[in-house]
Amino acid sequence: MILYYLQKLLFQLNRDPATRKQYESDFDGLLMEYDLTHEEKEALGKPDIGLLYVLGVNGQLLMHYAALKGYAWPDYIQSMKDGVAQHGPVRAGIYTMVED
Amino acid sequence: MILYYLQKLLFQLNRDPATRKQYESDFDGLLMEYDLTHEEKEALGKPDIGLLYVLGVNGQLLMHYAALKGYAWPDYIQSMKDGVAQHGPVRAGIYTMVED
Amino acid sequence: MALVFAGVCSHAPGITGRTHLAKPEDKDSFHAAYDGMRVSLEETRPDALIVIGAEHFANFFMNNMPTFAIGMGDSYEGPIEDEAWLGIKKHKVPGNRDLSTRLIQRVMQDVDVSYAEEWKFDHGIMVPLNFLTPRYDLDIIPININCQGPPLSPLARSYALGQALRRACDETPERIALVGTGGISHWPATPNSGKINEDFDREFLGIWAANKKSELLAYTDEDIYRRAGQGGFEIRTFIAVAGATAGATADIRYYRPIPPFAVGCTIGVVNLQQAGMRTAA
Amino acid sequence: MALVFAGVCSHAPGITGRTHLAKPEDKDSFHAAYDGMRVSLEETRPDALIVIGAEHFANFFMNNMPTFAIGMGDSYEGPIEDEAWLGIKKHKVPGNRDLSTRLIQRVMQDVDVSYAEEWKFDHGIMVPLNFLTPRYDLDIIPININCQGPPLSPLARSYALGQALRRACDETPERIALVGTGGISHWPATPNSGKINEDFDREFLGIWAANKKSELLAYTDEDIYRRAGQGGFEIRTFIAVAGATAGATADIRYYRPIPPFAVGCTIGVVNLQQAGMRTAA
Ligand SMILES: [Fe+3]
Ligand SMILES: [Fe+3]
Repeated sequence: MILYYLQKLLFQLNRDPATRKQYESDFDGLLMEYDLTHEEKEALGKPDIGLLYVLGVNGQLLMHYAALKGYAWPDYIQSMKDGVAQHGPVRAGIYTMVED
Repeated sequence: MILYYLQKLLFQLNRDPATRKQYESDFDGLLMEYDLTHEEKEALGKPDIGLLYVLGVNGQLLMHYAALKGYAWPDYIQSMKDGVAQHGPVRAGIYTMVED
Repeated sequence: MALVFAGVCSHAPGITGRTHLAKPEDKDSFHAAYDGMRVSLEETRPDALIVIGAEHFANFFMNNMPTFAIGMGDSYEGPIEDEAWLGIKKHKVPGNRDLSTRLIQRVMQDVDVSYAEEWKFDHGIMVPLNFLTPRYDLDIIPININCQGPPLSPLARSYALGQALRRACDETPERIALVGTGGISHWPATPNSGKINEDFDREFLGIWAANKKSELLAYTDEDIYRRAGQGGFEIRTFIAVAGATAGATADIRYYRPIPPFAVGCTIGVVNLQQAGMRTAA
Repeated sequence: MALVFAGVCSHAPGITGRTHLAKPEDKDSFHAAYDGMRVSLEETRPDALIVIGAEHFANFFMNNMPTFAIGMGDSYEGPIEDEAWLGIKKHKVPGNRDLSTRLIQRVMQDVDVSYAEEWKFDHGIMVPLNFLTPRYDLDIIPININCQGPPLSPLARSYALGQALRRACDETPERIALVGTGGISHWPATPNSGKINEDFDREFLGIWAANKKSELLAYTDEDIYRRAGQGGFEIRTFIAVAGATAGATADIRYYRPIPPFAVGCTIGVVNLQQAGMRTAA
């Protein structure tokens, strides 16, 4: 299912201690519980914050994942810019509400 | 908090495999995660299905807990009747919407 | 297109899960009525089926209890209950995200709904689907009305939900079928389980079939609880169908109290070809 | 009693968490304006404070996304974020289940809300509380408008929510204060983070302060997104306050774009003593 489960995993990771624990101890098992594409799984694993942004993840979810992975704020912002430069414009989600 | 967390525990138990697992392996730890009264904890532990009914648990949640604890349907129904006989009328929740 | 079919039907786990407890004639006649509803529904060649139900703490809880929720998923799953207990195998149920989204956006102009991109159906939706789309080959759009955790949705807003759905259906190119499903009087999972108040049921069904809005909305929750039990709160699903079909009467094709099914078993179909209604052909 | 106080204010994690990044004069003047709002609020001796916010995936997600949600808990918790990052310590925030329930039941006659018996506040509510009830000694009733996951609430329904809240407040014996909190133009957590469109903000605040309903509701999400970013969707919280105070104008007591706070920092207070409004005394 496009984007929904990717965002759901990040939502759960942000708020649910059990998900956080499983993320640390059994990342692959956690991914199995969500209906994710290969590209989504790779973007989470690397992590490729820029690609996650391009895939449509809302920044209000993504910023917390970047912080978890040790990104300082300016690096988080730069990652999204790099992501768009590398992968093209955002593909889904709230940032595509207006077609340019 | 009256009734809410008791029902929430049963709701989670009915639908969340992780909660079910913790229920089996670490019942006391699970209870700690919910804001329950001593009476609620006792009623869950025994279990006292009739008291849970009197405390106000909705039957749509309670029937599944009774089944989990091995109650056949007629025993579940009888437990609620016994609970009212022993503990008095239902104290909270949807079954107290009308004052008799 | 428009709304091409509308009706109401009962759900209860016993209808599929405890068939052996009912008198064979009761069970057979009710199942046949359900099958007749399926035939009528299929004759209208719907592109999707909206099911207005009242779930039983399968998805929604008091941490975020929607007055009204509409599914917006590509697909759904069900039943959440044990397959053997319910007598219905687990299925992936087709949804239609695009159609759902358009309907939700239109409904939201008038009625405030929660949307749900995933949803695990309980018997409240699976029992009707078991009879109405037995091959699970029709796109389903689930709708929930809070009939479980007070404060419940006001009856007038449930009617308004139906009206908003009607406007939304009238503006979509698709042919939409609509089914409301709830018990009428019943006391599920309580010491009174199995009790049925046939007087209440026949009175309510008469008013519903005549689509008498003011009489439908005159019920109070106190009335309902005293006469029809907390299961009676599910009349909201019937009232929403009345809202979607204002101006049309309905036929009660089947009504029979069947205590082993713990509900007065009902099948009703709205005469959509009546004045102001589009034809189903 | 009635509504005794109404206003709007900004939230953003930087306002409390990154104070050192702003020019001291910017930070001090804005914090002083927030404190002035607290003084005005306290002068009206409220029994409870309704905060209409727009949370950021702390409690609500697309599995059950409410258009509108109202808290119905005895108490709440917050902030959900790291204390040091946000600059606000964790607190148990007092609620009022009884008052919430009565308000919800009244609002539900007109507007369909989800209710929530628990709620973990994020910065969207905690930043205003940090300034307005610094001792956490006033009962809070949180309300959320979906400004995050499309389909978002229509602006007209957000206005209607405010109107319904007003009717509910007018019928309760308690003295109620109401605060809406949202950014106006801002692009939080995106590559444009820190951008502020002062033209949009001043135009919008002018319309809001004059309570020009038709102009408020004339914005489209496309307009908003292009000119004010996805953070601009939070104008719904301001619009709800306008709905609750129809007929009254407001004073914009403070507006200044402060890029390190990533939002045009705003404090506005409605002149509730105007025609048709009850006095706050
Ligand atoms: Fe039901
Ligand atoms: Fe915000």
